[in-house]
Amino acid sequence: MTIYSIIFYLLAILILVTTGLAISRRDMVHAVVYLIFSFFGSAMLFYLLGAPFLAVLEVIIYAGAIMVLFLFIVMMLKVETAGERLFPLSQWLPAAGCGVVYLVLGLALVAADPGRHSVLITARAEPGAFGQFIFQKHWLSIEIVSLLLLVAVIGALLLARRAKKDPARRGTIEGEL
Amino acid sequence: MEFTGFPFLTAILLACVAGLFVILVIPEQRQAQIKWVSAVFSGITLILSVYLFFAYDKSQGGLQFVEKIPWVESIGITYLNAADGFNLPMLLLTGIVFFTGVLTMWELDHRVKEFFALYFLLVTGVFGLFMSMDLFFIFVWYDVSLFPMYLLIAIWGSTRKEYGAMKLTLYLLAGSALILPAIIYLYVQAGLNTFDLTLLMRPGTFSPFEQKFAFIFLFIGFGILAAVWPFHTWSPVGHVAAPTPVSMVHAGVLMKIGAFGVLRVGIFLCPEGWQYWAPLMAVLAAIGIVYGAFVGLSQTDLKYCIGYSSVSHMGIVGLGLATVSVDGLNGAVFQMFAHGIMTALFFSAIGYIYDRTHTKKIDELGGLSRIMPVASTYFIVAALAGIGVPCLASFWGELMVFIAAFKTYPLWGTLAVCALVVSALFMLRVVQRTFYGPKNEKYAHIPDVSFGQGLPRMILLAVLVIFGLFPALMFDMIETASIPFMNGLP
Amino acid sequence: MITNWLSEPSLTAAILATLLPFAAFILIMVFTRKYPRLSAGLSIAAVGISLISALFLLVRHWHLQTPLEYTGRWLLSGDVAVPFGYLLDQTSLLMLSVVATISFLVQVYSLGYMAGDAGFSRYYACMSLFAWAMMSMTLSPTMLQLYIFWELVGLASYLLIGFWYEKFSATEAGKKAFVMTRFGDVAFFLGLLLVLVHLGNLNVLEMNGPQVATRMSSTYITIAALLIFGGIIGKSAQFPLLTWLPDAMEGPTPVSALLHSATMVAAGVYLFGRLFPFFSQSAAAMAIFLMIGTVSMLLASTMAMVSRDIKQVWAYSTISQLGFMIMGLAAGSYFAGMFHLTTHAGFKALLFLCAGVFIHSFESNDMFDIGRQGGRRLKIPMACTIIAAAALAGLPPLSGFFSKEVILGALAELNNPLWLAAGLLGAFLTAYYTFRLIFIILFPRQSGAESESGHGHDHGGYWVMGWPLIVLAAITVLLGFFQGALEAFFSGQQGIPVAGAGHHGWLPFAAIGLALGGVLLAWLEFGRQGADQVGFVEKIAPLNHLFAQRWYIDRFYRRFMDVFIYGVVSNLFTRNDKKVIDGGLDGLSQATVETGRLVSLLHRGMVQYRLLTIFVVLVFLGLYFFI
Amino acid sequence: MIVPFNHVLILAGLLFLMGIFCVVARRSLIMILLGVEVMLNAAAILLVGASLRWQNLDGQAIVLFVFAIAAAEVSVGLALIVWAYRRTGSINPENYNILK
Repeated sequence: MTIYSIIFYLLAILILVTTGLAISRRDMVHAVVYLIFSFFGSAMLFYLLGAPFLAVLEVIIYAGAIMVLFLFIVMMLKVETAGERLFPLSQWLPAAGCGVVYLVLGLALVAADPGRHSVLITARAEPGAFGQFIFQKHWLSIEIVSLLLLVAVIGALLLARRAKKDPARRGTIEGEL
Repeated sequence: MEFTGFPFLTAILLACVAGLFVILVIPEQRQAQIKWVSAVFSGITLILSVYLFFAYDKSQGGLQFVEKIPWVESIGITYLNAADGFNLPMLLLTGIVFFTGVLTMWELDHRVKEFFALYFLLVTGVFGLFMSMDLFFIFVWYDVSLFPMYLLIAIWGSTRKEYGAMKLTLYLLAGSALILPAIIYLYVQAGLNTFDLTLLMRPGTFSPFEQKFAFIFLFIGFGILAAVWPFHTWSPVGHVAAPTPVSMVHAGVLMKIGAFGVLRVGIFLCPEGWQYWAPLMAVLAAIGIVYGAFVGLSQTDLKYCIGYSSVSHMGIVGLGLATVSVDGLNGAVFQMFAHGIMTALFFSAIGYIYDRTHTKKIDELGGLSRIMPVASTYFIVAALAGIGVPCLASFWGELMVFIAAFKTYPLWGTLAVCALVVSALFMLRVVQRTFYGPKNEKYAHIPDVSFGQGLPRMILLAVLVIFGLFPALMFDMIETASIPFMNGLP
Repeated sequence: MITNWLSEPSLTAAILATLLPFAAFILIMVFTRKYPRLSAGLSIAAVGISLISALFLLVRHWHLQTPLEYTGRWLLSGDVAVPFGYLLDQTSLLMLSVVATISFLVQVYSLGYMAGDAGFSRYYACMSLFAWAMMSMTLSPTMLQLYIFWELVGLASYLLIGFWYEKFSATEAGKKAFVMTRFGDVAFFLGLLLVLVHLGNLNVLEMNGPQVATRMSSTYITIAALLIFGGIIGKSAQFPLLTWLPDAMEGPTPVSALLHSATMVAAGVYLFGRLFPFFSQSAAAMAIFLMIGTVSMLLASTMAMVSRDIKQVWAYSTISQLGFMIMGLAAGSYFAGMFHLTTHAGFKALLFLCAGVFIHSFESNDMFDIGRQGGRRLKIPMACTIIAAAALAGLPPLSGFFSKEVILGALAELNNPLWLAAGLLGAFLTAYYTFRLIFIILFPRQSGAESESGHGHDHGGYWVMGWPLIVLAAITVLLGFFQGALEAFFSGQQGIPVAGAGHHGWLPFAAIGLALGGVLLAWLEFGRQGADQVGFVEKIAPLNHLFAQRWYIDRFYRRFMDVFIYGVVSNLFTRNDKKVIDGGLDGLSQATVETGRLVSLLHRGMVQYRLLTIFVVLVFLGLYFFI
Repeated sequence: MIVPFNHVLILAGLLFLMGIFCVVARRSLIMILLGVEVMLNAAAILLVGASLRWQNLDGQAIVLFVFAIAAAEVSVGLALIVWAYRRTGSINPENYNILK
């Protein structure tokens, strides 16, 4: 067992525990904060697995942008969740059932994998080389993704804009807010 | 196109359809007019079917009055009607029951127009099925005759009518769900690109395995309609729920469609499958005969009693078909005819009683013979026919079936014969409780059947007696089909 | 085919004899139901012509050598042919004459007896139906035709027993009669089927011919004979199906006279005679028949000893005498059985018709009651009853004496003396119960109502009812002297062993002695001055009870019906229908609905369920592609 | 030498399971979206691991696209949630069944 593997297991435990805590919080602010920790763990795992650039991106985009966005929305909507049951029976029972089946199947698949004992060796994709690779080989995809992001931005803006034309609807929405 | 002479068979169908349209055109308020139109058009079908019955050339045999029009040539669907010794008795039966059913319903005043329209549609399907020689049309007519049934029972019925109608429809659709795959299977396996029965039934078209496979589907599918045990429970419920003429058509004709379908499609196309499965058919039929009689013993509703007796009697038809012999086929077809007339008479008589007393419970009736001697006579004669008293039509069918069954399956034949005691006990019990006993003051005011009301029952009774005294009329006819068919078997 | 039937007088007569009553039946049912007198006229005219035809046939063929057979096709299906026709030989001609005579007399008698009844036309219609069926049955050339009319005779019996259908007991008795005989008939039918399968047809002459033994193994012959005998047991009310006949007395008395004593129940014996050569091929079967006949005879005699109902007594005695005939036939003497059948028809019909007059006059079936009300004042019926009773008891020189003598002679021929002893015991018991009844009516103890003089004479129908009695009484007295003639008549019959006239000089004396002993015992207990009119059997309570309850046979059947048929089988099947078959199918449809409901949970519009479904599907897709 | 590859697989699988559980079992649109993020993250981990195992940069490239799509999805998704919340006053998915 090398130091890397110890780090891997520690990170794995960190990720799983924080995620587990995140999904079981009643207060969504807590959940988001726990998830940020989970993403930090993931970022370190990426670094360990030889993707420093992605590790940085993970921190910036996931832990930074996305989670903050969540936090922002959670705080903005001020949803009362105190009184509800966290996991209603009609929902967690099928989820757990499917989860168990998935787990069994997944483990069986992993165990059946012929190359399961091939051990990962340390390697590293330098950001410069990675960037070059991306723009040489996947430039078209990059363009498409950028287009997608643009659409997302426009869409988000459109959705967030209040409909002013329809007074009746506005009335209801304002009444609700 | 191919016609041999005037298309009588199509004329029967057209009479039904024309009647249907004329009824649809008449305004709803003119009830008497609707009834007269129904009587006239059903009378035309009756006359045509009687004419066909006697015009058929028995010395020549085979298919006669053939009408053939190719319809969808790409997949070989042909409008093909023909008459032979098997379907002429059935056509005659349908004609009689149809006409008498219309007359029986003369006093209807609730939604008359819809009733007769649906009734005509139902009978169109029945006639079509009996005369068609094309697999595709047989299936279509089969379904045409099923759907009006649901409405007829659910709207004009009595005693849990929705339940009865639903049960009946579901059962029969289950039957047709079994028939359709079998028909398609046979169509594909034959590879002749035709639904024409006369081409498909040539020996060697299907391998023995294909025949065995398809036959069991066809047997169960059509058998459900013939109330083969243990698929019979829809029939008593349906009988009880249905209005009088629908009960008549239902028990009198519709159940015959099942048996006829087994004969026409199952046995004609898959003779080897028939021989292979015959022991099973015999067992089911024998159980049905005994079982129906015993269950009938402990019923309290008049119509339920008759319903279970139908199960028992249709068991006799099944037993006849299972014997794989000329006698068995003759007996079975004759029994179909006789049972049709008999149950029609039963339900017609019950209909009269029910309309007047508003009850079908045996315990609440009693002593009716003194009040309405003629009406009770009709019922009692039907009951005697049900017992199998000689010189009434159903005796001969039973006799032939029992003789054939005893030769082929001594054990089941004996069992079926023993059921005669039970059926006698059960019929006489019904007769005794309903008609005998002290005069029932509650119903003392009810008039007896008048001549006009009695007319349909008289016709049925006369048919029962005529074919009881001269069974050869019918047997000679059936033999023209059954003997060549049995001789043609491998 | 029946062609040129006019040129054949025998055939014409046979057709007339059988078909006219049928025509009368149809005419009455369809047209003349509203006119009772016309109906009665039609029916009597038809049966009168039948009688003339029958007598014509009997006289014409008195010296018949070979049986005459006329057949036409009734039905042909595959290899089963049902011919319709007539077979004229000694057996059928004699039976036809008996049936026609009694039918005619009884129908005339009924004019008085049934006068004013609401169902007068219906009565005559049924009587015609019976006459038609019975005569056609008698002349049947094949067993299938015989079976058909056998059933029709049963139908007529059912309709006539339940004639007064407003009485529950009458309809119950009719039902019982039909179902019990049906029970026997099913065995009969199966026996016929067995013969048919082996022999190929059911021609009576062929069944009686020698070729049967070559085509059927002896085991099958025995089985077939036993099964056919089942029909005889049912129709002739032999043990164990004997209890319907006493109940059948619920019908009008002329009906009892005609159907349930003289002719219809004798049809069983007639069938035995008809197939006598066939039956005698199986010794084992004959032994069983003998046993059944004996048991029935003795059982019925004991029942008759304690009954108070006059018709019941005669009904029991009918069973007993039928058993006696069967004993005679089974003992191997064809003539004995048929001769007793003939004489019995005469005197038993007479007894019933007399009883009918009593019942008609006093409106009571109870013999004590009849005696008290002055039964002996009705001179003609009383005298006729005594004559017939003496014949029944076997006192010379009446017909019953001769025929019984022949049977006892046949029994004496058997190796085992037990049968003869049983026969003699039967003779004794018969004399005892017969004269018990006579003495009770003749010597009533408290004759309170006797002052009403001429009670019966003011009934209008008295003379109409009277003269058939006289005719029958004459027959009863005279028939015995024709024994020789009849024996000669039957000697022409083929295939029938000539009765070995055993010489038992002591036998007539023993029989007369026992009969007189019976009469004497009855006199001591019922007749003499100061007798307490309580029989020795009635003093022993358990025995009395046993006999009065018909040896509990009826009780057993009732319980069997209630417990087994209704309680177990019918109930079980009904439950099976409701619970298992219907329940199963309802369960199936319920399950379909439930499945639908479960599936519909996924379609509640919940985003999460859809996601779950997507997930599951993706997992399976992944599995599919991965493996 | 880090760990056998299947350990990465197991980690990713467990994480994915948690994500799906969150998506299905929670009654809040925001948590559902959160669950989706967890699942995406699990996929990203697996892709990076696979990229290391086969020494192929394509895996990492796809992770990059995953991030981009995640960002787009979250922005649009959250906007939708806000919009829906304004219309109905609730973020409970049970209330969004008017299509039923």
